[in-house]
Amino acid sequence: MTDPRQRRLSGPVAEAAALLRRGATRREAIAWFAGAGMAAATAGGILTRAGSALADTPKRGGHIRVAGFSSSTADTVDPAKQTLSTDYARCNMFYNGLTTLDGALNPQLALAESIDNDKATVWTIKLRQGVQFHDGKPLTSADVVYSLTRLKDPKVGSSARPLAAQMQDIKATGPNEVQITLGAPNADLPVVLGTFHFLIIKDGTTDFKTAVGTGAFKCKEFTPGVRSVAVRNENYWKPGQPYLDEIEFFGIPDDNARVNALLSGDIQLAGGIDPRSTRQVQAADGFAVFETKSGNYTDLVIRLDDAPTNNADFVMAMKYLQDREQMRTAIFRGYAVLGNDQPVDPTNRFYCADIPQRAFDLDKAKFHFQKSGIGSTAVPVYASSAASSSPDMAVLMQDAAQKIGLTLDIKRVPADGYWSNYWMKQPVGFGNINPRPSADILFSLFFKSDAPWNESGWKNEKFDQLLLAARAETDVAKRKQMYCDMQGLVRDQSGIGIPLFISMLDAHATSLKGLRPIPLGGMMGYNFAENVWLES
Amino acid sequence: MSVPLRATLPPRRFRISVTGAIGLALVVFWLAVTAVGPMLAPYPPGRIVGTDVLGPMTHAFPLGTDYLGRDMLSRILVGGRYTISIAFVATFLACFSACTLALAAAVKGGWVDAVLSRLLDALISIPSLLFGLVVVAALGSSIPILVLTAAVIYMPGAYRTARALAVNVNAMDFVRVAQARGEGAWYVMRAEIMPNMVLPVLTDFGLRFVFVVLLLSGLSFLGLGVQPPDADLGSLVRENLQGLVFGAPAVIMPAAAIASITIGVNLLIDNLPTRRVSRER
Amino acid sequence: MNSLVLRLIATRVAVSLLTLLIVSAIVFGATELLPGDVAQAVLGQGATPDAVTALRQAMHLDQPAWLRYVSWLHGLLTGNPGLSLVNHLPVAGLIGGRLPNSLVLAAITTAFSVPLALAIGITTAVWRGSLYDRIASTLTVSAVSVPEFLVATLAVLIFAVNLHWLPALSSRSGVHGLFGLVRVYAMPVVTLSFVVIAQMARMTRAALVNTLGSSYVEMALLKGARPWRIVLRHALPNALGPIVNAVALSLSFLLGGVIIVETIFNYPGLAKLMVDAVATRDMPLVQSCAMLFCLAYLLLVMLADLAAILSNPRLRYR
Amino acid sequence: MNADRPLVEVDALRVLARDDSGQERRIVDDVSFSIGAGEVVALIGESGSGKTTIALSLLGYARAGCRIAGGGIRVGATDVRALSAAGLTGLRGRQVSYIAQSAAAAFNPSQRIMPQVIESAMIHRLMPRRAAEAKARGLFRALALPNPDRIGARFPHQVSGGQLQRLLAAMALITDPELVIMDEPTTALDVTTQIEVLRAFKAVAREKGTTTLYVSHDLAVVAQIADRIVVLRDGAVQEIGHTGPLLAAPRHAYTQELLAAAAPAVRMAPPVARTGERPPLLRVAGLTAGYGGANAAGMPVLPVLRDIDFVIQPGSVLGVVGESGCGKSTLARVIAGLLPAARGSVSLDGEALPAKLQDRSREQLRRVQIVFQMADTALNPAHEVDRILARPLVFYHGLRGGALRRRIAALLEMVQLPARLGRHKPGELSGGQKQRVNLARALAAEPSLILCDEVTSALDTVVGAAILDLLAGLRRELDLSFMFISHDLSTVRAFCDEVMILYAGQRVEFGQRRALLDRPMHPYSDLLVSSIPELRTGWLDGISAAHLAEASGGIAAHAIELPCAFYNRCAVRVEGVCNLQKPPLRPLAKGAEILCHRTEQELLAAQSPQPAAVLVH
Repeated sequence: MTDPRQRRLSGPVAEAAALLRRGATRREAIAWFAGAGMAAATAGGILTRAGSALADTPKRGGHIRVAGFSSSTADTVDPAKQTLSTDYARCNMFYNGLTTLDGALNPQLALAESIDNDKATVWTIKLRQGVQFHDGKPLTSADVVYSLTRLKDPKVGSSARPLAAQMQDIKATGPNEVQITLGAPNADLPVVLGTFHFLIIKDGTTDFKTAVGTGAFKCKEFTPGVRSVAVRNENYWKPGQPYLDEIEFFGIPDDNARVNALLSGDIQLAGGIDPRSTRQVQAADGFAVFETKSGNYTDLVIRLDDAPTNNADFVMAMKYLQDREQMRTAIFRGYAVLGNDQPVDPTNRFYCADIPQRAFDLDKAKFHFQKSGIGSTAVPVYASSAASSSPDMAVLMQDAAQKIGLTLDIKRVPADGYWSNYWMKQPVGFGNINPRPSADILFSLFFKSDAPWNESGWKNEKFDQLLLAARAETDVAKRKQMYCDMQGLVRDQSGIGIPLFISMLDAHATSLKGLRPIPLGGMMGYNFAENVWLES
Repeated sequence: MSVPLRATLPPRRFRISVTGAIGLALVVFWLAVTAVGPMLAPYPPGRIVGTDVLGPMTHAFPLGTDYLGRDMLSRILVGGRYTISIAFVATFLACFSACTLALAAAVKGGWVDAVLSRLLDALISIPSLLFGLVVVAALGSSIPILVLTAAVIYMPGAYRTARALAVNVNAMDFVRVAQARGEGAWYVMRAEIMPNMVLPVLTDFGLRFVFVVLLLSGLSFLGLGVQPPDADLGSLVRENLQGLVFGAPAVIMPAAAIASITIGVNLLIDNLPTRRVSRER
Repeated sequence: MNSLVLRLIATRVAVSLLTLLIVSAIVFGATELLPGDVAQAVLGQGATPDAVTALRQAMHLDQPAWLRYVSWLHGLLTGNPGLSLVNHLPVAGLIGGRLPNSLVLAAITTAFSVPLALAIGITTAVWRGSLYDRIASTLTVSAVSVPEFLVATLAVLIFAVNLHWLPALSSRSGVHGLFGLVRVYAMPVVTLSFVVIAQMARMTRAALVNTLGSSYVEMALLKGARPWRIVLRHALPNALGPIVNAVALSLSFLLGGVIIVETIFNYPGLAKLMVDAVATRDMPLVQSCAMLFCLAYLLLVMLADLAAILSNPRLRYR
Repeated sequence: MNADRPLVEVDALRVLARDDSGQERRIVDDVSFSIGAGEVVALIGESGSGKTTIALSLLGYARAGCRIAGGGIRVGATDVRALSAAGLTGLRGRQVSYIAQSAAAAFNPSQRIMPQVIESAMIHRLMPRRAAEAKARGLFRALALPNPDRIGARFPHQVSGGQLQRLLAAMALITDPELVIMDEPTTALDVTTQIEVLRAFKAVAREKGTTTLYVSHDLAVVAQIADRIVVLRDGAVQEIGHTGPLLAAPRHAYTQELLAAAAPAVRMAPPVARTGERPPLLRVAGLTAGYGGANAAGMPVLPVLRDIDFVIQPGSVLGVVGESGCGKSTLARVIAGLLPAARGSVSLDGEALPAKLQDRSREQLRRVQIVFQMADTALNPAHEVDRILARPLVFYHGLRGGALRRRIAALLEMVQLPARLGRHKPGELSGGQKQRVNLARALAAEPSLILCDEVTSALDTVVGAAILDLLAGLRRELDLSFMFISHDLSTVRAFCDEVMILYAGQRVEFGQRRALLDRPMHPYSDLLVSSIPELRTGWLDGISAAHLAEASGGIAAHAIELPCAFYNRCAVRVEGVCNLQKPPLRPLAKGAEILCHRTEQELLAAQSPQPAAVLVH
């Protein structure tokens, strides 16, 4: 059966793509980049690896078995075609990108030795010297050109194609230098290059039965839907890394089975565990839960573009019906942060703490519900395990709604096909949005009137103007105020209810060290392989 | 000619054995639950009433609480109604349509038999999983569709059993008598053959009922099932599976409920006061 | 062997082939009914209409259904079921990698459950009406009425998590010796046996009770034969037909119906392959898997029928 | 062992059976008898007399639901009732062996014959396998089985019923048991087959001096074989005596009743007016039928009937006689429309009946009713008697409500059943009662012709006689015609106006009832008539060699396709004629027609006159 948690992580790539599709001006792009706190990049300075405050000293050797939450024949080691987090975790073992994103989602140099740009349009990337592919071939600009160009090919079918298409010209300007010319300025290119699909493969590779990259591990075995075995790359360019000798990686789609496999000692790291399993993990000796707080949320989606839900009072009633505290404790066991019906999570620097937290309020909900005139008509609510935990959230809302005389008719539909068949197509439903690197991206992708995934079909001119203005604003205080206003608008007027920001949870044996959260996703933003070690 | 003695102990007429009585008691109990259970539920099945999730049995929550802190007793009372009524209707539909087709195949014989048998053989060989997925995807999810899906999945198996029985009964002289009288095929099927295969068909019904009860939780997993907040008993077991580690009543109780329903049905059917079909020879 | 038996066998085989053809049409039709296609599935949340159209064309999904059916059927007959739409690997290879796993699991389960089921069926038939009969019959029904995911999970918790006797995951790689084999397969096999034993045992009992009531069994008793000789020499051979049929029906479940066991023990078998393929709308793979399950079913039922024909001396010797 | 002491002693035996309501009742009550060494004692009685139960108790065996509750059983030095389970297995097959009624059912169909025959010798470890097989072959020879060296390698279904019965005897004798129990060993056999089996049994028993308990309902058979007879009724002994005196001068009333039923009285209707103005009720002409579809020539693949012609006059009874497999039941099915004929015609009152059931009108169907042999399978066990009788009344006559109830009551009265039986299901009725319901259902249609297929064959003699009385009465009252099918000549003789004798699907003789009594006859008719055991001792031993040869000949393969089907067995056959040319239809002076190349004079010369004792006419 399809894993209910299986979801297509589009990652930062897709929203950046959308940003570019929208045709960001150079100014906008730079502003966004600056807003993300990465002014140094525009200076073309060398990005340094974030210093890690590690208490333990890494040890070398040992092998681990790791289970992700999915496994299927669609498993791939072709970076262009990754769709699932298990693909990301696997490809990160075998390949490197030109940059990588750190714990604050800032880009750090990886295969690139330096990245310079001219007006954020023409980017010159110098490659690190002495890097070898697993078969001994040295890394050259041809490999980079091939890897990036390939993403643009429709026959490859990469979901990063729209983004890659903005790289109008990718050419080698020397054996170790690549020049990328963008169709429009984008100061965010280093971030884009640090995302999952932009890993570098060997020039001319068409066969992905195995993976030949520059990564910390070599691919010893890869069987889609079964497992992969990664063995230490002795010639890895990062000195001292990786620490492990071997990683066997596979998927166990069943939540309980994954946890049980960990607790019985069959695996050392279980990716993406259910909050309900944390009690079991914590109760066991020698195992721990690894929490990554992130902007991941499951949201209530009420379409505003059609009857009967194009009714502000109905929307407001629904928002008041979300018992956030109960959802947090009952569904997520506390591994979540209260949301306020807007997508910027408290860890974000533009999070607006001044907006009053919307509480669970039956009186107000009843007031708005009666005003809406919906009456006794049952309102269908579509939920699916594809949008994680949405059926449980729906049940809680249904119970609350019943108390004010509103009948919610829950339609639980298969995870299989949910995104193409139900998401944004039903008047009331649920979505699930993965962590994004910035407020601008979130707003641009999901709330702007012409956003590709404007989930509730919300159109607000004032919001659109604010969004463009904020992108251009360099005064942080002013900018923060703009984002605050936008958060307020979304909270009060859009058709989206965001009750909680959900933490990513992994479980591991305590002998496995070195895990640090990277809010891009669980398992260190799926880049745990070269960073973890086993304590003997 | 010597006195024909039966090879098996004759059952006592109008009396039921102890095991049969246990089965009857279980079935009556669950029928009562189906009829009035939800009315007796102390809490709404979708409401979070306990602060403890997967909690133990207490005065307030006699069967503990589930993974969200909902009252298990209420959920089982409601889930029992769904499970029993859906499984019963689906199994009945499966067995009824199977018997009808089997009777037609046996009485008509020839190409009717051949075509029916081949088609149903083809149907039985298609994995129920694929079938369930296709149904959900093509027709969506509702209780009637759920019932029909379960019925169609188990119908070919019931057909095989019923056809074998019908062919045997069809060979009896009383069927020839009816045909020689000029009776139509429908009468022969309904009045002459069917009453003589009720008992073995019921036995088949019992086992198939078990399968349908279990199939429900599988289909619910695919998204074809009882809609939240309610859940069938199998799904109750599945959604609270994390509690198994702690021996939570939330997982043990619905499993025990399933077991008692299915065992009850089978004990009752296996110990029905039997009627002799013919004198032993 | 005589012409009658040969004719019966030939008819049976022909009927199976015909059924297989019907099945292929049904399977193809059913997969056509699944909404969404591989292009949508591949693109997931990011499926926009133009992206889907482009990918669809690249995958030849724009051809009419009947044309794809004919070419697929031709491919099947020539032993070339095509390439996976998702990862472009040959379907035959993907299935070939999983088939041995499924077969091994099915074979071990068969080797374990069939003798057990027969033993239960035979003993309950011999001591029918006894306390043992009632208890055993109730237990087999109980066993089948416990959801298999519960059985499997409970087994894992006890034997893997708490006792550390057995691995929580079953993988055939790196298994050495009989002991290793037992360790790896113990839990999945027992879980599956819970499901299949009940029906086999019940059918065996019913068939045996039938023959145990016959005159030749009474005759054997009056010859002074002891109970086991009566059962094994006189009753069992004559009940073989229905028993083999029940066994075949139960075993057909072991290839395609074991998805829960494959999932919980993370065993890379065919059932999981097909479920993955359905999720990703990888139709060539779905169709080939479905056909394989149908083939296995028809083959088993056909073998059972042939066994019944061949075990009947009335047909063999005229 | 004391020489005076009998080998077997049964003393005050009591057997209880649990009935449907769970009550135990006595089915054998205070039965005592003894069997001397080398003696043949017969237990005789009807269904329910407890004779099989007593016989089985000598093996320490009671069928499920029954138990031996009291009394003593001694075989030789063994106290059977004191034996443990292991002791019983040592007794069975070794000291006491058993020959069951139906050999076809008593042989395991999936095993070859030889291992089954020697199985008890193997179980009791009496001799090595080779020796046992050699001994078995010796017994096969002694029992006059064909091909004694190879018959053991065959499967039961490959051997005829009479042969199987003798093989069963070999199975019983292989261990040289002290006592052999024969339970109705020839009841399921045709009369001509019965002769050879009985003779073989008797010869072997005489030669080996085997002590035998012979269980039967047939006095005539018992008269041939038993030294003494124990008459049973309702589980109690009525009379014990030596065979000759008992038959000649039965003391007990029940024994007298049995003797009377064994030689049935003729139930003649007033002679049918043969004025010729009434057309025949049923005319069958050139009828050919069979199973398995038609071949290229339009003939059935498995032909069963060939070129049958006959008529039934209104109000008369045609008896159809023949042994199993001769096609007599098929004839009834063809007339009833259940089996379409391949060729020929069936017409009712001059109106041709369509071959297929579906093409016949409801009225045509109503006028011809069929009554099957086995009331067990002919009555739907799930329906109550009232419902069984109501259906034809509703179906044909549209009766409802009170009229329906009254008619059902009248029908039950007509077949002499109490009205309360209407609420019972067939399973709760006795065999005779079931057969009456079976008849009543046919009568409900108010037919012109009733096809009775062996309606008395499965019944006890006395019960069967009562059914015959009923039929005769109905015929008188209702002006019914019957086609009365039977393998039993005495019942045919007692009830029919005309007789047709079938052999292998061919009509060999057709004529007035006298045809069965007056010579000459068709050679097969002669064999059939003279094979009926006579109720006198010594009949079996007096059978001529020629007769015996014919009796043991067996039906030829594909006999129906031969010019004369009886050719291979016929004592008066003409080589070069009978096997090449179809015999002519030859009218005889007694008013019958036969199918034979021999002239009346030739036949008369070849046939010995019948002993007058049987001629009841």
